[in-house]
Amino acid sequence: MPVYFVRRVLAAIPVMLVVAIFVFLLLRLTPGDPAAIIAGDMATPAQLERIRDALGLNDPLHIQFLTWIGRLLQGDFGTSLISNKPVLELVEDRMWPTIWIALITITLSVIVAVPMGVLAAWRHRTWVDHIVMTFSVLGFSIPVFVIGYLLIKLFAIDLRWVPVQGYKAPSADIGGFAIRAVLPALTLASIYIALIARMTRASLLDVLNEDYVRTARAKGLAERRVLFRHALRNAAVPVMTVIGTGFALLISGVVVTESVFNIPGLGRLTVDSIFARDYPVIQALILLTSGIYVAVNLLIDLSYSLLDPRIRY
Amino acid sequence: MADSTPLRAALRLPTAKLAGLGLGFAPLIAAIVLLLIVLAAVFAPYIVPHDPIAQNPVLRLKPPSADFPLGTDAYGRDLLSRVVYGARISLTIGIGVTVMAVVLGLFIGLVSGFFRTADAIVMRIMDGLMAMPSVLLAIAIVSLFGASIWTVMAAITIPEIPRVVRLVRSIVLSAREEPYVEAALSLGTSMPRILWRHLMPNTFAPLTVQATYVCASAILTEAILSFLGAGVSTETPTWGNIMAEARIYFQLKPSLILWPGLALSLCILSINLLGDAARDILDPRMGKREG
Amino acid sequence: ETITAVMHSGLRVLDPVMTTAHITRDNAFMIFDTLTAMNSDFEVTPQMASFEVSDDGLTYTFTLRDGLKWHDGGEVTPADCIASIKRWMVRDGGGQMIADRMESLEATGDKSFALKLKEPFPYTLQAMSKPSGLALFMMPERIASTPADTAITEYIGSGPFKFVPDEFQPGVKVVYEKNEDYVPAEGPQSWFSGAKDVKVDRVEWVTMPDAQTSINALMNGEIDYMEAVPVDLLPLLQGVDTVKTDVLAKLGSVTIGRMNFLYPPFDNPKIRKAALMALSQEDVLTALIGNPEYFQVCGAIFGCGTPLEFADGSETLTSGGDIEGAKALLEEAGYDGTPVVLMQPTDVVTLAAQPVVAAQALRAAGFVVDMQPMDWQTLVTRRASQAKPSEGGWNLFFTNWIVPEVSNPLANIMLNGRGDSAWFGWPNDPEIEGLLGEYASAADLDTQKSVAEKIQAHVMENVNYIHLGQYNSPSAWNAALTGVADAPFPVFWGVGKSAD
Amino acid sequence: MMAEVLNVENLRVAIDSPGGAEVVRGISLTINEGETVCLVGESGSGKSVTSLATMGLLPKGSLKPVGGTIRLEGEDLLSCSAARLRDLRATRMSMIFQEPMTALNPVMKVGDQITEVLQAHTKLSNSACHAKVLEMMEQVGLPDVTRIVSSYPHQLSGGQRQRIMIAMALVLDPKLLIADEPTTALDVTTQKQILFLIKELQKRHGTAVLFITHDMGVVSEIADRVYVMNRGDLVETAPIDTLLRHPKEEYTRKLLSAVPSLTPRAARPVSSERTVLQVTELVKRYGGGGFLARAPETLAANDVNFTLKAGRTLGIVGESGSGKSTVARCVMRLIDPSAGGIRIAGHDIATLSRNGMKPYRRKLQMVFQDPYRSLNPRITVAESIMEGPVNYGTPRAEARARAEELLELVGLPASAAARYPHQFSGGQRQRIAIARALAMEPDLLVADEAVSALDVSVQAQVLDLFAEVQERMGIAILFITHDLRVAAQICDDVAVMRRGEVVEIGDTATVLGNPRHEYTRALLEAAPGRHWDFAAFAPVSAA
Ligand SMILES: Nc1ncnc2c1ncn2[C@@H]1O[C@H](COP(=O)(O)OP(=O)(O)OP(=O)(O)O)[C@@H](O)[C@H]1O
Ligand SMILES: Nc1ncnc2c1ncn2[C@@H]1O[C@H](COP(=O)(O)OP(=O)(O)OP(=O)(O)O)[C@@H](O)[C@H]1O
Ligand SMILES: [Mg+2]
Ligand SMILES: [Mg+2]
Repeated sequence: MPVYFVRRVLAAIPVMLVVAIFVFLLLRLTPGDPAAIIAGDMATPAQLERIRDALGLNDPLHIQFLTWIGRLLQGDFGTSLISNKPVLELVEDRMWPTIWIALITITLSVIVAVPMGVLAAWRHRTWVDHIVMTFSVLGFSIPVFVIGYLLIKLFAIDLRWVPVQGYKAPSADIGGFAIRAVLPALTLASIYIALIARMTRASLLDVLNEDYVRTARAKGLAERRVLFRHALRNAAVPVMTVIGTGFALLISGVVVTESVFNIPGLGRLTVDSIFARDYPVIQALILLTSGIYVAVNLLIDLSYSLLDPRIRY
Repeated sequence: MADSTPLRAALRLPTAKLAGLGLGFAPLIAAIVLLLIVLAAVFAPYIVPHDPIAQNPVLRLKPPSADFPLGTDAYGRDLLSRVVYGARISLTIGIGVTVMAVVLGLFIGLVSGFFRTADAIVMRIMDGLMAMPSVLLAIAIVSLFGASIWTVMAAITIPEIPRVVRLVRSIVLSAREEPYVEAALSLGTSMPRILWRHLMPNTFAPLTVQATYVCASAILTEAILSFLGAGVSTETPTWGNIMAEARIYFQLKPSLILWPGLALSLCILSINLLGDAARDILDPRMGKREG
Repeated sequence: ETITAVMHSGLRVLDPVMTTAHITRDNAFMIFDTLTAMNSDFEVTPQMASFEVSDDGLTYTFTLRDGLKWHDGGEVTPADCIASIKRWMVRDGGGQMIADRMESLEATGDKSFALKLKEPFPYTLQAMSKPSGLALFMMPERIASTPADTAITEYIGSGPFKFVPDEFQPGVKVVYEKNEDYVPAEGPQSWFSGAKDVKVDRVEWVTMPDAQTSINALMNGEIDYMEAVPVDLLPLLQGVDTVKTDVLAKLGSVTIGRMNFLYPPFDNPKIRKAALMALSQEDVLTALIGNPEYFQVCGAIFGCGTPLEFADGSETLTSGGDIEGAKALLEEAGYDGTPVVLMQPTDVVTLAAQPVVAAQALRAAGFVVDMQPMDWQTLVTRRASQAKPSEGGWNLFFTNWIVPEVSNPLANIMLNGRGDSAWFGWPNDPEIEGLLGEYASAADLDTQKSVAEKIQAHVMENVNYIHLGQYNSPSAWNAALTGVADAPFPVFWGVGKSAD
Repeated sequence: MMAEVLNVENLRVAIDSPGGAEVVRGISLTINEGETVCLVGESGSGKSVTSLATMGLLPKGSLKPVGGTIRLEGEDLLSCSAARLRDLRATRMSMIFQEPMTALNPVMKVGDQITEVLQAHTKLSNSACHAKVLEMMEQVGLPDVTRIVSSYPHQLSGGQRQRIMIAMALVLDPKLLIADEPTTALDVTTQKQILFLIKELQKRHGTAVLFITHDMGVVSEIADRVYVMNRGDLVETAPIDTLLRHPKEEYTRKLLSAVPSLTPRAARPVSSERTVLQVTELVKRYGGGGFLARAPETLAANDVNFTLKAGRTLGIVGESGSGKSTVARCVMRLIDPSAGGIRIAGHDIATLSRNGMKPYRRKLQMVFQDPYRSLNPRITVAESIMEGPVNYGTPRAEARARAEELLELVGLPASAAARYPHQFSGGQRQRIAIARALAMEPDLLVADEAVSALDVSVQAQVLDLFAEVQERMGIAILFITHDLRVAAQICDDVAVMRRGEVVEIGDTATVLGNPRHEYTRALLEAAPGRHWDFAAFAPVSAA
């Protein structure tokens, strides 16, 4: 296990290097110039040039890249070109809202989606199955922002059950946090629920054909026990996998959700930074999100051995 | 092992499959809806009442009328015409992305599934691409090359490729252990030919399913890009940018977002339902499921 | 008491000398104070200092009023002010004009200092008091001695509010506390002059990327103030009795189009004129604003409602465009179908409509238009490029200014005609440079006015830029707020929050 | 007469769709307390369906009983409720399934899987449950029960897993035990133990056993009475002795005479002295190495030597995992041998590269075990057969004509060429695979368990085909099997493998008729029904 873990962590290094090079090149080739946004509308060409020089943007690309990587290895992510704040500090501020919302979303999704998928598989090709599947496809087919708006209109404006927007840290005010996290989490969960429910159903359908399910039935076990005790755990590995890969979708969804619900999270920070060409911030963020993605999937891989004793590392 | 084998054989027959499926009416309805949308897109110039980009400020944000069956948008353009034309671009994006992602993904996946040496490098790159948040990547690419429908398509395609590659590769990895591949090997069949004739066809069924997801998610991603201000020009109506432009009128004139949204949802719903049906029909394991 | 306000955009750059970005300026007015200030009659009034101009117009003496303290407790001294002025002069256009004519800038006592010029420059006080562009803010000497190209890292001012660095989240939230030591100036509050009387303990600016979310939050009482309400969304707030809406920046803004003078087709004045003739202010403003109550067809490049309001040469713009005339002129000019590369920002709501409307009008007049959508950041980078339009350059883009930024010929950066060092588009226009020189040395208002009228006519004829009319953005606030005042941009002194 | 436990009367099961065909057409059978009844018949004849119908486990939505009754101690199972059926399962009737590898839940400890039965049907306390489980596991002869009780299935051998299944089925002392091919997946020695165990337990508990198999050897060892099924119909029933000696029906006779004899066939004259294949000191190791992780190493073939002459058949026998396939795959160069030489007509091919192999490929052909997976389902039969020759430059038209000839040679109509593999039965597919191999006109044919997946009657046809082809073309055959009966009938020489080593090699008559190595003897001992010569309807004459 530890050997496997080390190996997986080492294997993540080339992946992150690919990400780093890709992001760096993409950004530097992209038109857009942080100097221009810093200087504002009335800047003259000469002023722009001076700011560029001061920011080191006129150095050759490979020098910029090596400088960046060199600093990264020392744990220095640089400072934001625009706001002059250390990138780490910026990211730290903005990380928690996103992480919290993501966690709630995943929990919520799993709680809702897994039983949905089980039900659909159990009642395969009946109206129950069709309804569950249609609903989950619907979750897929409405753009996130529309779902967000609909939820706001219904629950915040018409019913006034929850605030329209905002974020409170759970450490500061757990109730305030929860009440504000509901709608964004629901919005995000719509895709995720769809994804997980479908995978649960498909995977369970496979498992239900396995001999050991027949054995379980031959033992005279109650149907619920057959489904949840025998079938579900065997179906869990692909479901976990989709939770992991779906994480990428979640991150994309976060960008929109954070805008709609005004949550000061990583998604918005990234979009803002991209539009402002705040290179150090974008680089750090994409590395970070990629790193989170890789880490989540590593954890999920490791969790396989908990779910399935045959998988040993 | 030999249990119910004649049955399994019978189920390979497509007709038998269709007959025994009992999928309900959903796929049929989905197919009809999709066909209607495609027809509308193809014949858009003949069926829309107005030029979708002709503005008329005086008539902005008007409710439905005889002349403008769905009303007008903030530039006084006819919403119906825009939604119908939007089908053209949105479908082009969906289909274009799907074709590009599938063709490239298939090629890369086949090669890396079969050649161990290529595999390590290719898969690291694919993992890297997959780890990057796709919407953010897309925004960056769109900024880089300007927001035309081609760059939007490219931007959506790139993050989809690794997913197709992974799928194809996993199929190749398991299919290359099949005895018939070994048989081909012992018949002296060359590597490329084994890939082409014996391995690639295995990927078709799962790829069809995957393709419907890619198609649907491309159309949605375009909408998100428009929402974030990185979409195509408003002169090229897409369901995504019509909705994105209309989003501030969500409470005042919900119909502006409703109609393109409805078209989009129906389209994606249909594509997904067809994809599900495709899986049920094409999945060779369906035989096992019965037995 | 806390006021939570949603401003028009997120604050990221804090150094007011680095950028002309409005939000940076708004922030600076909270934490820094100005030497002199402009009131709603465009008059220069004392703020931190009273001033005196010698009869020959060469010496300006400033005397600091009593009780001025930096937020860190230090006294405000002439040395601080001199350093601040010098840093500003490096960056600001008006400041540079003063610097060009400056003999000396020296302290003359504990509380006073003097600016000596080599030749009279009547615009001096206006430049030093203008609220926008790069406004002149006072900082302690140790901060103001930062080179003008390097951003400051400490935000200590002497203004009515203190910046709370720990709670600052770039692009998301800025927090200000009342400066308890602030001694307001004399006189009634008018724009940026007079007493800045803080009535609340705290002001928080939050950024909301989605206008609808802000409106909903305002209606639900989650925020107190929203700077810019899209006009189309006003009906949502009307009839909500906990919310008040009004136009606070009465002068409003202008929207303009700017051409690239370096490349065809707009290197040809006739073709520029044809483009101008094709455009209609009303069409543009309707698409942009919608409700006619909130826009004004206005032919005056210095703004309607300003002292220099002239409408010469603007007939086609204000009367719905002259497509036929444009066609004829285009033909006469021998337009060869060179496509007009029109940059369209897709992520800025207030700039998305102009290119779309303009493209339709230009096409109607016979232009070939290549509208290229891009994000605003790409646009601001690209507009700085002097490359050919087909190779990454451009022909036409649009932007907005608040009226005080264009109302004075010397502050209006688009009038600069010095070729490569002019504003983007780089017109080489000796004629207008001459007129601006004339204006700068004009001794009295009447002379200024007659020169301004000539400038107006010249700009319309030569099409230095296309003035597309004036509009107002309404603001909205919680009805519990008191003292919300008219100003070109929001000020939070004088604003209170009633208990209920 | 003892009490009747199961009584099936005129049972009919049909495919659950409008107008669905009947797959079981009116069968009746009875089993008494303490009796073992065997149900035999070729693949697809409806044996499993009958047993599943009894358990109420017919796959929902695809099969349903349409007539008849099933009575368990008088209670009608077809008309009772789902809940009642659940109660009956495991308490009054139990079932053991064919595949011990897949019939247990892989993510649950085996002890828990047995305990579950007790929890579902009794009110025993936890500790009582536990005690009972251990006791049962001991009864089925599992060693070291305290360890095994908390093991997962994958940590047990096939035989151990099947014992767990049996423990699970018998823990509540059911009246009826249905065993559906419970030993097919096990090697002969394990099979023997399991059969013995079931017999033991049956004696002790007086259980009625319905034993489903197509292995007549097994039948001859355990059955009291036999029912023979064919295509959904009941053909014949009789006490075992009567059936074996005097089968009444033609179908039964056919079935019995298709069972190959364990007595080696008469030696054939050596027709050619040409050596086709020579394997010297062949070694194959799997695993080992690996980046940071030490993969465990398996020595799958160790110092294997043999030669094979043209026109001869060499059999390799041995129980599962003994390395038979490994040798075959090395010879075919589908895997790289770790050491040793493989000479084809005098040329060493052991270390040739993929390209270097190309000229030799056509001389070596292989027929794989699984007739369902060794043909690409998406390619027509003709295309599959033509693939090899076309690779070596034969014009398509010629290759096609040859393919049709070959199909006729293997006993299929030429018209079969245009069809797809799924349109053929297992036996037919295996013949197509043989035709494909023959199309290359190889010198050596490697057949790895080429007939193990086929039922006896089809198996007999395919074996005949091998013999015929060899006679006609003089091909050398390396024939791999674990079925000693098959080896006895087809091989000239036999090599016996155990744990990667050849323990005995020689001509068939000697090795099987007069084994010298104790392992060979043990293998022969374990072969079920070795005292009966089925084809002769008489015991093996004391030779
Ligand atoms: N789920 C099913 N749906 C439709 N037909 C089925 C199903 N299961 C089995 N059959 C058919 O019923 C017939 C009897 O099958 P069954 O499994 O009982 O055969 P068997 O005698 O057990 O064969 P084997 O020896 O191969 O196990 C076969 O023709 C088979 O194709
Ligand atoms: N690819 C592989 N990697 C590692 N070990 C393997 C591999 N293939 C086979 N083995 C091991 O090598 C040994 C011999 O396997 P082989 O397949 O040759 O046996 P066999 O005699 O053909 O058995 P069977 O009768 O079950 O087919 C077994 O212990 C098996 O587990
Ligand atoms: Mg069976
Ligand atoms: Mg084998």
